[in-house]
Amino acid sequence: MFVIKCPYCGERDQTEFSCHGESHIARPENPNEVNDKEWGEYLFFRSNPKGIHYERWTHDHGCRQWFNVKRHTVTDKIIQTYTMGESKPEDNNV
Amino acid sequence: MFNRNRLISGGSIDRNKPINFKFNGQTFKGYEGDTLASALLANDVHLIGRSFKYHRPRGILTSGSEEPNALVQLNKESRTEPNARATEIELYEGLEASSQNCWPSVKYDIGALNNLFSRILPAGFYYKTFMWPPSAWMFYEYFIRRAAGLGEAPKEKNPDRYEQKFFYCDVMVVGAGVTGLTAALAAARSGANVLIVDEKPEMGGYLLSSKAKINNMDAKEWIKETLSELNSLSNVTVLNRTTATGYYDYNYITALQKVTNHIENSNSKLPRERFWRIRSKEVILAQGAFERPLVFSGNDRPGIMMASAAQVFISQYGVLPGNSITLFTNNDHAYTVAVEAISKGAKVVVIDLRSNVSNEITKLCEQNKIETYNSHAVTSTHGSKKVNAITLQELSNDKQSFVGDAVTINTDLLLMSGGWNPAVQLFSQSRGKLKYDDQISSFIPDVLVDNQYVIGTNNGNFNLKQSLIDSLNAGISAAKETGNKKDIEEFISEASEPQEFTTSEVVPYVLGSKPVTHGSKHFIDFQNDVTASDIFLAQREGYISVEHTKRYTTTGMATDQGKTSNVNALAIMSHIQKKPVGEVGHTTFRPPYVPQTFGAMAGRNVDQFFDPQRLTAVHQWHKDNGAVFEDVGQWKRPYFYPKNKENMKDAVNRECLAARNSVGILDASTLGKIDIQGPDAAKFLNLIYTNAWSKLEIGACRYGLMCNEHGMVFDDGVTTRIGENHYHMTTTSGGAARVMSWLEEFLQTEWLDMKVYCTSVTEQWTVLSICGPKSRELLASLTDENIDNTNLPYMRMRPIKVCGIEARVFRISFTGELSFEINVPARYGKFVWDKVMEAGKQYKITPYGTETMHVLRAEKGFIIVGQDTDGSATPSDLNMDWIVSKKKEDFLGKRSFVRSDTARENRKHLVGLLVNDKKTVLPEGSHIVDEANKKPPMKMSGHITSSYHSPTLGYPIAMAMLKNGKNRHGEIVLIPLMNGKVIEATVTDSVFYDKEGARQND
Amino acid sequence: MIDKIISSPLVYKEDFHANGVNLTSTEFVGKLNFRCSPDNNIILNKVKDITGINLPLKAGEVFGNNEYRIQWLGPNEWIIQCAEDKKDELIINFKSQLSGEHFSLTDISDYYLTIRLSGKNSNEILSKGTSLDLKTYICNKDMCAQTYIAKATVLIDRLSNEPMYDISVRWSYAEYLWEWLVDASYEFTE
Amino acid sequence: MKYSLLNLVRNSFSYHENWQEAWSSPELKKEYDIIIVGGGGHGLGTAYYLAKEFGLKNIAVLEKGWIGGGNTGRNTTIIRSNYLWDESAALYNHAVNLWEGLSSELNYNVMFSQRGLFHLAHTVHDMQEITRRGYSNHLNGIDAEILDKEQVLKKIPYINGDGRYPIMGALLQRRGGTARHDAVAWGYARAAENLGVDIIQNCEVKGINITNGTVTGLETTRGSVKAKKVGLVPAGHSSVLANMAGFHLPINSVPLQALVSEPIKPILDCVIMSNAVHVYVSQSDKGEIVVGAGSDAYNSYSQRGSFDMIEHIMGPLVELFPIFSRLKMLRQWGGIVDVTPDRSPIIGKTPVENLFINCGWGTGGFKATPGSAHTFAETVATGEPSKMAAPFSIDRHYSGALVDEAAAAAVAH
Repeated sequence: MFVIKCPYCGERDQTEFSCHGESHIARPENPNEVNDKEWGEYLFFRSNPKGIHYERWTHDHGCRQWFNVKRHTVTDKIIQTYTMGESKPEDNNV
Repeated sequence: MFNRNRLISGGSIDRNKPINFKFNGQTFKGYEGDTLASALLANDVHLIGRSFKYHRPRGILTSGSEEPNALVQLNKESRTEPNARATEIELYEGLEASSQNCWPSVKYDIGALNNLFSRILPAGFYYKTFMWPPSAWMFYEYFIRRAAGLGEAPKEKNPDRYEQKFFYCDVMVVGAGVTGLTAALAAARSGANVLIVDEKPEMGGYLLSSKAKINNMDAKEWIKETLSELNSLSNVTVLNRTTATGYYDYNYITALQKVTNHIENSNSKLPRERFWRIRSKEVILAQGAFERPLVFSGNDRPGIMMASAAQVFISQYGVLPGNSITLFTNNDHAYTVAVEAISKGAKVVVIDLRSNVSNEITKLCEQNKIETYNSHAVTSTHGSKKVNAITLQELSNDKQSFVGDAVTINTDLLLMSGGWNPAVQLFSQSRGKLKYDDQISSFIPDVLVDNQYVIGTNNGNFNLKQSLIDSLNAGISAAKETGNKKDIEEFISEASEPQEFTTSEVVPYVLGSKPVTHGSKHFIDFQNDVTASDIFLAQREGYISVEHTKRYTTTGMATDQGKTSNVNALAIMSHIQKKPVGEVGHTTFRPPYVPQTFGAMAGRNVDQFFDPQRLTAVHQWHKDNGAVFEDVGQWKRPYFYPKNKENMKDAVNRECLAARNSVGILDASTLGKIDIQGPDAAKFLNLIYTNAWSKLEIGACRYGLMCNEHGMVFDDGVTTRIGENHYHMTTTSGGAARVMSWLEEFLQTEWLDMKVYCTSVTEQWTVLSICGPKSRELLASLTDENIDNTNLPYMRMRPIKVCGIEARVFRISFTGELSFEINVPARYGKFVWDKVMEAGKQYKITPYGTETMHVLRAEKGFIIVGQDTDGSATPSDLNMDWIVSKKKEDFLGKRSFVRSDTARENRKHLVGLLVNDKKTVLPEGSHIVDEANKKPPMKMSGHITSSYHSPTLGYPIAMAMLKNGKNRHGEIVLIPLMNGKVIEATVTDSVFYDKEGARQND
Repeated sequence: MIDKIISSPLVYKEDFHANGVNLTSTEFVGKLNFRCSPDNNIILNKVKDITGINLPLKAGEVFGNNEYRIQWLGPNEWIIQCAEDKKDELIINFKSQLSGEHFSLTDISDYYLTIRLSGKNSNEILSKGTSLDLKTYICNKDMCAQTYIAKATVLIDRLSNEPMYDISVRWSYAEYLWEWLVDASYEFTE
Repeated sequence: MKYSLLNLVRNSFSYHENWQEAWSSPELKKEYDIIIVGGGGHGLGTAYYLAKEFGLKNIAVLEKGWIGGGNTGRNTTIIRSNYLWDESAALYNHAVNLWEGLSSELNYNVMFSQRGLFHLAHTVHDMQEITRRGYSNHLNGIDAEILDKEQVLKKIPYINGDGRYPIMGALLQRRGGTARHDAVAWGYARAAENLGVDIIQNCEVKGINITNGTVTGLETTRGSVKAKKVGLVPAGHSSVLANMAGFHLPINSVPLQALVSEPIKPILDCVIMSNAVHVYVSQSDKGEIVVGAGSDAYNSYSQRGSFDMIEHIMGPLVELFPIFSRLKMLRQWGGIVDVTPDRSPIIGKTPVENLFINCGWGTGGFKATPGSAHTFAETVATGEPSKMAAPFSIDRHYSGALVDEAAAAAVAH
């Protein structure tokens, strides 16, 4: 079970959080202009990598904030946590 | 009742405290400090139970938690526990235990017939047979199931309590042998917060039973001193009887502490066990090692025991388990027990597999008059319920054949030692990587995980002094890592054991009188009855990966999870596959380290605390007034209020009619409520709901439908504009948390610039919904305000005082009747409810529950999200195109409506159904067919989502999702029931009552 | 009169005492959920003007004076506690003084009920149900944290350096949490 | 050599030294007509049916580790076919039909035990859900019985009917039950090899060779290999292989855990599932209580989940069976499951010509093994989705034609 560093509250047990899948999936600016395939990709298709994964978590039993986590999906090591506004960090640290 | 095998003195038992206990119905005596195993051995009881498959007699193999054989059924009735290890059960007055897996008794067991047929029951035999006739497996299985299993589950509820505890520390030390104690003391003196746990009641580990010296003191003395210092330090927590069971990511360790289950605890307020969830910054593993059995023919009889176990029984419990002892070994260390046993008056013969033993050992044997046979093997053992003799024979130089004649000697205890396996189970669970070490012929830690240390024999280091110095350094270093840098003195100067463990070659199996594959019983996994020949068979049949061998033969899958068997199995595989053990690999070690009680992990999360019951402010009233409750999520909601032994149907009938004809009252407090504020609130609602929100006046209410991004309806409710930038949203009771999280998701991740804040206010308000033609009259009597249709029209909210309490009153209706939802702060909820009930007496005000609510709304054709929808319906499917804005550029779900399948014409649509016989209430969930066959299969075209007898209309009504239903009004469809009957119904509009809405609008 | 009008699940609970564990329910006070951007200095200053205390900006901080107590809930969320009879005035004050600014102020005085836990075994009880590291969080007075106890989400506010906590829990979970705390104290009962 | 009691007895006279390998360890050839990637039950079964039903030769199954080492050997072995939607029901029921003859067909005892499977209902909503599913099953020709509380209590001794969420009823599928998971992989492997299929273990695919949009072969840890057609059946690693072939899938790989107790004498003679109380439990022939825990919501390839999920299953288990409180957990483990948005599998073509995929079985793949393998074999053999596979295309995620088994169990109101 992870220790997750909430960017707002500090290190807390994983059981205070929940994960909501891949992050940095932007909703199309104008959904009406994308075709069914592009819309389907936005809704459902994910990179699901064996390696570095960027994902969104919420601190449900804490500050209720959403934030990003950069984690390795084989070692399960969390490399970094960062707030929603921040840009995606590089894929370097493995 | 005297203890035949008890020594006159010695051991940590309290000879002033004799204890009576029962085993298999017979009463025995032991002492405080005994384990069940030591007490039975003291009484010369060796036959404890029967093995899993062949039902062979089995005794006590070890003295610890790795015991595979001596499992017993402990205690009786509600406190009985199957598969308890006799080696771990501390004796207490009145203890009762019995043998398992045998009938009628452990001595004469019918199941032992399996042993006779063992020749046709090799590993995996069941995969090859029981296939004829094809349907007969369950017949065979019946008998197999009854033969399998070990002990029995209790048949009554557990009367004991379990506690759980989260614990944080800087340094956790697992194992309180001398290395663990050293590390803990070093870390503690350095200033760290330290936790040290050990599974035994008495800390000190194996050296409690030895003649080792530390700092020129007896090891026992040193242990005592060290423990007393640790116990005195406020930054140290010392837990005995506590087993670290699981080692998970980020140094999360679970541990199970026996609090009272080593004593009779029926009157204790303390729990039986306490389950610790530990998060430690640094972890030091000091779990020691397990002695490895030797694989020889007939190595499983009662009276055959690990050499180290005998050492423990003699030294710690003052029990000499045999008088004419044979020690079978391949290493020096095991000679310790020979010396010890001789000093207690036993006769000892040593059979050493090695051709050459050191001069030191030779001298030791001469000094102690130990008879030795070097380069000899035990080729078979004798005795039916207990070993009484063994046959030995000299091995050739290459150990591949025998020289000389077989000799049979009498013995009443055969000890074996095949070397030592570090206890790497926890380490491996932590994702640490192992490597095979040729020196000790076993696996040792190789790559450690973060913030972890492994010390002593646990790390494959069998030199006592070096181990202790490593431990000291580990303790200091771990403390430093956590920021505790106090300099401390090195406190280990000298340490030595009489016989150090040096090296041992793992012996795949010992030559026996019969070839190992020819029906010889060279046991590897004692409990599961896996023999060396089973491993041979698995290799022959292609099950050569370690996992295949394990799963095919079941070796290592017994309750000791391979602690005694794994390395030996791998050695045989290595021998057959002709490659080094390290290349054969090893199976994955999985938690828990020892079996862990379900109840302890469940903790308090059962019975009344299984899940919170969410209760409204009026709950007690509902209870007092006989409500039957319905579980809606975690909420308890009144389902209906039966009066005078009414059944549900009658109660609902009465409640419905009261609401339609006079006035009914519903506790609607469970509805989700969200306070939305900010200049962009309207813009936000426009994106969240399918309809338009820009032009809603202050004080006006509007119904809204929420879709997910797939375009499917997922919640609904009424939202009211409270002020300029202020809205009050309601959601379904079950969907409140989901909606709140949905709103926050988009505000926090997608529309970061939007100026909106959402705050849950569900419990702030108690909501009393009064409905029916008399509801206005009733409310008017409780307020000074004018609430006529002009001042408080339909779909409007007004803040007024009700019963003197500031309230928000909403004219909204889910029943189709004139209706007022009175919202008051929860603290006044009960008060206002009582007042309304009192004032309502003259109108025969009737409380109604969720079922009546469902009927009333169904008469009006209102949907219930989650009942009439299932996550696959769009607003259009529900005939709710009217609520989907055509003008808005965007809202959540919109884009998905135009996908090819979602835009399809002939999707399933919501319709009403009226049964043609005017009396059958269709089962909710039954399906509609266009053509009914005599028997299934039949092609389905929809299903009934809601179905009730309508008390208002006097006949049944139903709602259904029907393929192309929009275009089928007036058609007759068929509903086949389970009993074969087929019901006819006519497709209609889904609004059955007051289509114009005159009643609610009035 | 007032007693008959006001009720809650905790009103029916008698104070509970065991060895080193005391549970009491506290009276209703005014509780306002306040949300704004922590970067909006105008709001921060006004809050200080109105209440006399700063909005705490660090995780888990609680600031208070004789009249108000402000608990940090998140980076843009606080609870402002005041006397019940000062609440309406405070709301009016906020709304008038902060008009034009983006904030939200919501009365949640009844949303939460508060259980007070005190006594030397308080941490022992808490550690049975919360994964919070009590050596790092809420380890001194005027520190708070949102977390869970068993299956209820809670806000724990430490009132003194001796173990004394106000545990705020949603109204509908209050009965559950109270009973849970009582049951968790069983081993400390006489 | 045929497996039978007679041969078992006969071989006992020669100390079982004459049994042959159940499957061998051949070298990887340079070229195959069809390569199946993934040596679990679904992959081995696909190869078996390709050889048996479609008479195809020159087939290989590549397995990165040991056969059956993925989800085939890590599940709770539950088998049932009482799915809601017609498309799922057809597929899973096809599987159950095949399960019923599988031991005989493969001449390997997979111990399919139709001990009956109960879906418990604890709320009004649950009752509506099981009724809807029961009726749907019934009309689809799948056995379904809707039981009331008394019937449930009578059939399941020691169950607690009056807990926090009292039992209101259950949906019973008598044909449901369990099977011996390892035996399924081993039985298919042995039968496939008898039909000439090469089973290559310890052979990991590192690349997929594609020319002009058509698959031509694979790069593996045992060298390059050409193939006319490739079928991917790599549960847990579907996205990894799809990424090699240059496309994404609507899949997240998440941990799913399970556990067993120490073995005890028979006490539970059926399979119990409860959505409201979150329990999946049965007792194995060995006597272990087998319990399925939930899946974590985060992506992971580590074959372990958070301990929290194990703890979370314990309350429900003891709540439903208070007599289990003193039993002990012997072993817990995890697998990686590929979860699709609608919890239904993906079977069919990929954007690459002659490259087919069978994945996304989520937490429910084991029960489907023979049906999945059979329908996928037809798809690979003919080059077009079989009738049963057709609704489970990747394209449904663009058109919106989901087969939403997850949504159907939705809870609200």
